[in-house]
Amino acid sequence: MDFSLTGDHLALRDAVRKFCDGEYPLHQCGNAEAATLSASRWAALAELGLFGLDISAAYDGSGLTAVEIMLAAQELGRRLGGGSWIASNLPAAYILSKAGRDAQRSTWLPKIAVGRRRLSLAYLESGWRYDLAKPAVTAVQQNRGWLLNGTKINVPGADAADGFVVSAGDDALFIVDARTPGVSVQSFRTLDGRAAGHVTLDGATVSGEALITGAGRAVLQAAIDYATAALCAEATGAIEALIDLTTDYLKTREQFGQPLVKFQVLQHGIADALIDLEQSKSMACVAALAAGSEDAGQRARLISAAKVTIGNAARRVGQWAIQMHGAMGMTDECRAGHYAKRLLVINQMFGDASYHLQRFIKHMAQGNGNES
Amino acid sequence: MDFSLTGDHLALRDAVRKFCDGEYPLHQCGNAEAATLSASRWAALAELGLFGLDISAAYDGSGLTAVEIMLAAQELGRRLGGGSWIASNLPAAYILSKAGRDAQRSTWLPKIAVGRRRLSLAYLESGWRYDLAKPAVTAVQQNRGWLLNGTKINVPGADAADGFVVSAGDDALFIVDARTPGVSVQSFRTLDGRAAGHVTLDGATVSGEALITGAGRAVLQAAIDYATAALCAEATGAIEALIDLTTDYLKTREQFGQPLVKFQVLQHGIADALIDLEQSKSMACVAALAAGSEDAGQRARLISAAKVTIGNAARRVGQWAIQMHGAMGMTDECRAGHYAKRLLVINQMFGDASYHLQRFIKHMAQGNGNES
Amino acid sequence: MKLEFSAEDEAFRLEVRSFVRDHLPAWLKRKVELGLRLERADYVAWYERLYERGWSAPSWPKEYGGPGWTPLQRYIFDEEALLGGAPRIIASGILMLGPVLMAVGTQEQKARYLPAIRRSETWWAQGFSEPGAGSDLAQVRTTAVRDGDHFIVNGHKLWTSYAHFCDMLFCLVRTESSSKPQNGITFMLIDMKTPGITVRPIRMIDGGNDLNEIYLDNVRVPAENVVGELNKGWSYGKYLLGHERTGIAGIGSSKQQIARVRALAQAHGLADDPALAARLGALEIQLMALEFTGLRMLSKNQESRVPSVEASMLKVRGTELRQEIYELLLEVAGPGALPFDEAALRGDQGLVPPVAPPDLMSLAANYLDSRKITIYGGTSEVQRNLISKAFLTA
Amino acid sequence: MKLEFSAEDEAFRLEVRSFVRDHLPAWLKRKVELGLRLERADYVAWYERLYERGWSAPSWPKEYGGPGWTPLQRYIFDEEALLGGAPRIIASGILMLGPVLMAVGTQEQKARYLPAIRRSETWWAQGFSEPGAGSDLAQVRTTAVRDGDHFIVNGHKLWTSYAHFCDMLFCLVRTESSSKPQNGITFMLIDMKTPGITVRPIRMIDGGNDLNEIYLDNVRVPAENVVGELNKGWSYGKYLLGHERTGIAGIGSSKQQIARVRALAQAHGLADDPALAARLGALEIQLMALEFTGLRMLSKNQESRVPSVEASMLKVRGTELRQEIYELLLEVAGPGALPFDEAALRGDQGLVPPVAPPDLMSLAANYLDSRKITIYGGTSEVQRNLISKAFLTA
Repeated sequence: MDFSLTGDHLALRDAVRKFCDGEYPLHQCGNAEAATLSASRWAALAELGLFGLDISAAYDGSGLTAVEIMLAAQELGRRLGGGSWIASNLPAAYILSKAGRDAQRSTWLPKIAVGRRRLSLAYLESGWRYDLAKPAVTAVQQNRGWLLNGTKINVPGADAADGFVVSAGDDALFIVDARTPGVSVQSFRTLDGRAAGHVTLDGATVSGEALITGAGRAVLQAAIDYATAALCAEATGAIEALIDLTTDYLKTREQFGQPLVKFQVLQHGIADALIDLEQSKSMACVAALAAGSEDAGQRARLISAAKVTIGNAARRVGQWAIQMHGAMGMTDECRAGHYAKRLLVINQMFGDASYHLQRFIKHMAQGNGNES
Repeated sequence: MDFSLTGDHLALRDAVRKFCDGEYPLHQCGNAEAATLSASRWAALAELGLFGLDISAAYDGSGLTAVEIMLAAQELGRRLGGGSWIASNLPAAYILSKAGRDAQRSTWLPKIAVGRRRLSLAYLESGWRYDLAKPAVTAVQQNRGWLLNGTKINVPGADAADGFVVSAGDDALFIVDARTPGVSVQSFRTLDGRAAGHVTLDGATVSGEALITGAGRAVLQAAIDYATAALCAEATGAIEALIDLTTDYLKTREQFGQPLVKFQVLQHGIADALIDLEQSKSMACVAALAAGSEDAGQRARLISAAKVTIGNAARRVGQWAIQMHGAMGMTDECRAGHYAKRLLVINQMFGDASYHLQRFIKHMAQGNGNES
Repeated sequence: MKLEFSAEDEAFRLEVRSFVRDHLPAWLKRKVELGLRLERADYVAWYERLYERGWSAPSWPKEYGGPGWTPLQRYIFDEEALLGGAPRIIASGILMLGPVLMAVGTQEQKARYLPAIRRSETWWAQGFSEPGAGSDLAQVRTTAVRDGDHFIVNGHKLWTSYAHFCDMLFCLVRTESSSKPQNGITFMLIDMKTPGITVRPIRMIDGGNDLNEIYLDNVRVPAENVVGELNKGWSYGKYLLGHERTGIAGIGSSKQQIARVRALAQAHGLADDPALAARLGALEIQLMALEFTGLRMLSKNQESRVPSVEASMLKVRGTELRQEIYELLLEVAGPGALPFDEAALRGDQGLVPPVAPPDLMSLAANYLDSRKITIYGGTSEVQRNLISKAFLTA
Repeated sequence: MKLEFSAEDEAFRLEVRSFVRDHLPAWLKRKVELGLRLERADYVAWYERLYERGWSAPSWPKEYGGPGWTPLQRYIFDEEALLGGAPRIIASGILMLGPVLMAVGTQEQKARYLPAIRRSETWWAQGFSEPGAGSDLAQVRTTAVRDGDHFIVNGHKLWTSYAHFCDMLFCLVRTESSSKPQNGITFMLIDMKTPGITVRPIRMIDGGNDLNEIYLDNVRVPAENVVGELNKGWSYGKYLLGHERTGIAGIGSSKQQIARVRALAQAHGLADDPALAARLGALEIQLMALEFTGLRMLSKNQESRVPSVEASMLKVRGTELRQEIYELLLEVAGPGALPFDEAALRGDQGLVPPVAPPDLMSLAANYLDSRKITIYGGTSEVQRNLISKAFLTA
């Protein structure tokens, strides 16, 4: 039982922070990125080494763990950076690392690690909420390959993806090259201004090698848990930044003849936000450590607990930050709203606090109730 | 749709308030009453006319309604007065009025109205929570009478009762004289210092005339709803008094060089308590009006909504009042605790907020969802 | 005391209900139910129907062409119209300027402006807030200097709702400097087409632009456009803000949104979810308590402990409750709330096929927009200050 | 970083667990589990067992006879002892006076007092609060005037925990008037048997009397009973109150009470209630977040944004959470929480037969008693002031 950060951890954190300070200027962070800016930032993130952090050294990655992902995600969260990486590309690469064939790994992972290829996770379907169901996307074996039909929705970074990890059929996962005939993407932006898309497979034919052997719903769920842990860290960074910028505003803005920060009610709001922050940070650590656990029940229980804690903290702090900024907080110019929107997107992604509370209770009843 | 109070209403309210101011001095209100004090206060309450308020003029009562009961209950709540009346004697008389035989009514009601006889409601049994279940107290027909066996618990005012309305057997209610052989009372005090008792019927034999014809679970439930509405009003009065005494304390008590009431956080606490109060008052009116409704579903829905509203308000205001009084609020000498304890007893009586929320939802689903 | 509405009121309710059912255009009803953004033309489409029926200014007395309703009738109208899917009455001409003109306007001003407001021909913007001054009306720095039979107005107004589709502006300007900041303020009417006026729309958190900045640069305003006495504008402004009590709790809107939760839960397979049922039940009860509190405060001998701040109590509780409902709506939407299509939110075509189920698509924007209700019209914090202060000094 | 405890810590946990299982008297365990009131003899029965094992002063270093545990070991001990049904360590000799004597006491004071504390022979009361002075230590008005080799002490101490069963008092007294109220305060030890001391028990909201008033009327205290430097007592008092960090969040107590909720729900037919499960789940998660926050703050490079107020954060959240658990306990009790039998709560016979199921009878008293935890040791309001102030001036 130890949450200590090593010197290497601190160095990584500081490097990512410095990068983010330069790449994502505070006064415009959260603004929607044009495709060219998005591409150049992607290259810069690759240069920084983020995409290879948790990829094995055998495939040109750094061979690190979810803890390092957490540290990086937290820093990206502070400046609303990172595009689709955490929510989509990270879990896709995780699936490949855990369950991909050797050929799949050697084809994709080294290129992912250096940012030359982007692989997105396409699992959600229309009408689903958060539980994984049997996909409506069909996979029919044909000759030596597979014929895929159906639509995956809300895929972050779909427009820029070179390929997709697609769940289909009874319980299978495929790698589908984006250029495959029959694959089309309807692009749009999500609430936080980031690019996403619905991916339609209209008689898309993939080879037999596209099937990810050994993969199925269990690996998909593990990947989603893994990404959820990283989103928790990202949210924590966003919460911290939001507290800082809100407090700065309260220090400067005057009302009734004194700075707002002199009002005790607003001071207590700051205290509560700080307590939310510290608890979120702790649970982000717990989620990162749990993400590596082989025990699926314990993993589910701890990661759901983290998502509940951070989801509630994000909601409270997001609402508080807007309220504290007053009318200014309702405008697009004010950064508070951009942070609140990203936190809102994170909350609705992979399950909100209500969903994860029920999931926690389910796994609580199955477990022994004592994590120690 | 009208909540207006008439001149008669105001006169009744003022009379009860004046009485309570004299009979229940603020500095000792909530203290446990010795039996002699309790008896003399009972006589004074009878003198004031409270016990006959809603009893028909044919039986020497005033023939008024639940609205007048509400006004009186609210005033009693302000000074923690009234002993077991609302929780026990009021619903017992209600059952008699609604479902008693002529002979039962003429025997009991005129004496109840003037305070010469006390009839308590004995319905709760060990192991029950709030839903009415089939009584474990048995009623076996024997000769021309009934043989009763079993125990009723938590009967307010049991020690001073001359008789009990007892639910027993499949679905029957009986009037049982307290002097009946085999009837015994184990007296104790509840958390609020008031007298209560468990009533054991050990082969108690009552005559055939003791059966309340036409009575059953529906009438018992109506009586409980009726008493619940009055308890809501009582709680509202207690909440108001608690806000007043807490605010007075905050005005006088100094900390860090100024009266506590100068601290904005405490001011906002007062504002929230006042909002709770106004909403409680409104729902106490609604409950009183619903108590007279013939539509059992609407009655259940509205009275449960009132108990939820007032239960939550009572919990919040009770906790707030103790917190505001600091260490002083933890002592028996301070009145805040006495109010908080009475409110706690009311909350746990006839169903707490969680129970009534579920009951509301059940009746909501059955009703049309629109009370207008 | 009784819970039932009178036979007259029930008949009135049915009258309103059938009017809404028969006259609200289906396309507009759908726009409201989907939570899409409304433009002036949308509101006017409804207000014109109301005008024909004599209901376009629900709060106005008969002598000025209003229906002369009792508070209870206005309450019933509000509820029935909103539950029937009609847009809210947002026109500040009806809600704000009208009562001020009726109270202190000249005969000429009344004759010139009131009928055009009722007919939805003239739309009025409200110009009270300025940069650096929040809810504090006395901080007005926009100046108006007399020049013959005109005033020359210079300044900067902020957070002006719907200014981009308004014809006229009513505002507070400083006509005299004074040691007491409340003095020397004048209530003035300004034609938005006057040279020197620039409107800059402010892009909002939800992508909409209901609010604007207005720059006034040597704007010439005829002296006859002063309302009431010169230098007494602060009191008129206060009167205006305190005037509109019916509806401050937003009961009708809350009921409309709770109905939306139910409909969405039904449509998206959550009707039997016990956790949702519990939260919805709790919100229904809170709404009921608030609704009956508003009604009780209209009743005789039922004034609250601090009558002067009843509106503040209803506002605080009503807005915070409505925000909770929007939060629940967002939760019901699940991942369907994430795609964001500005054109579709405006009711334009948007992306084809739609990027999210039409009934879920606007929920995130609606949630974000709802954050404003605890800020505008006096923040919840300011309201709580007022409530406790009034109680402590009573 | 790792979630698992080390093999050594796990072994230690098992050691504590089996010690508690084997040595905690069954009657005492039952008293704790039923939430009954504990007297000095109850605590001593357990502390003596701990003393034999060398664990009676868990927070003390080895050189003073403590076990010299790491923070993590103390945390494990606390949790295992409480989950095993042991009483809390409440002795202020161990928790409060000990650390002060170790830091600034003379050799004679250490030799005379520390071993007797460890052996539970001497019980110490804490005399800081006075009438009119809440958490503000500097408001001390009790005076100590030098008279030869003694001080003459006069004053009135309030809210003194367990004074009715204590042998000695450590307190703050004013030995010099000063313009700065923090100066001129001295930390002093007083024998409770000294003539002139009157203890008046204060009856509490739950019927208990853990707290007392102490009147000091010309009490003669030997000069050697001054701890540390004369007039520097304020800083020792602050040191003392800030010293005890492990346990401030009350994780062990919260876990103990959550286990009680589960046991009661099982025993009273509520194990399958979905609403209860949801509330319990939410509390478990909150407790987990708080627990890991306390543990994270013990870890390297994981200090919070405002390290100086970490204890305040843990205290605010931990006490409010624990109160929510007591609230839930009360709800689980239902009508069984209403009968009140003082004798039974003391663990005496009480009424026969018992007026309520024994496992429900004390829940209302426990709930009421729990209201104190957000008041004592600095109210939640004061803690939030401290947290925001530290952050804003950092």
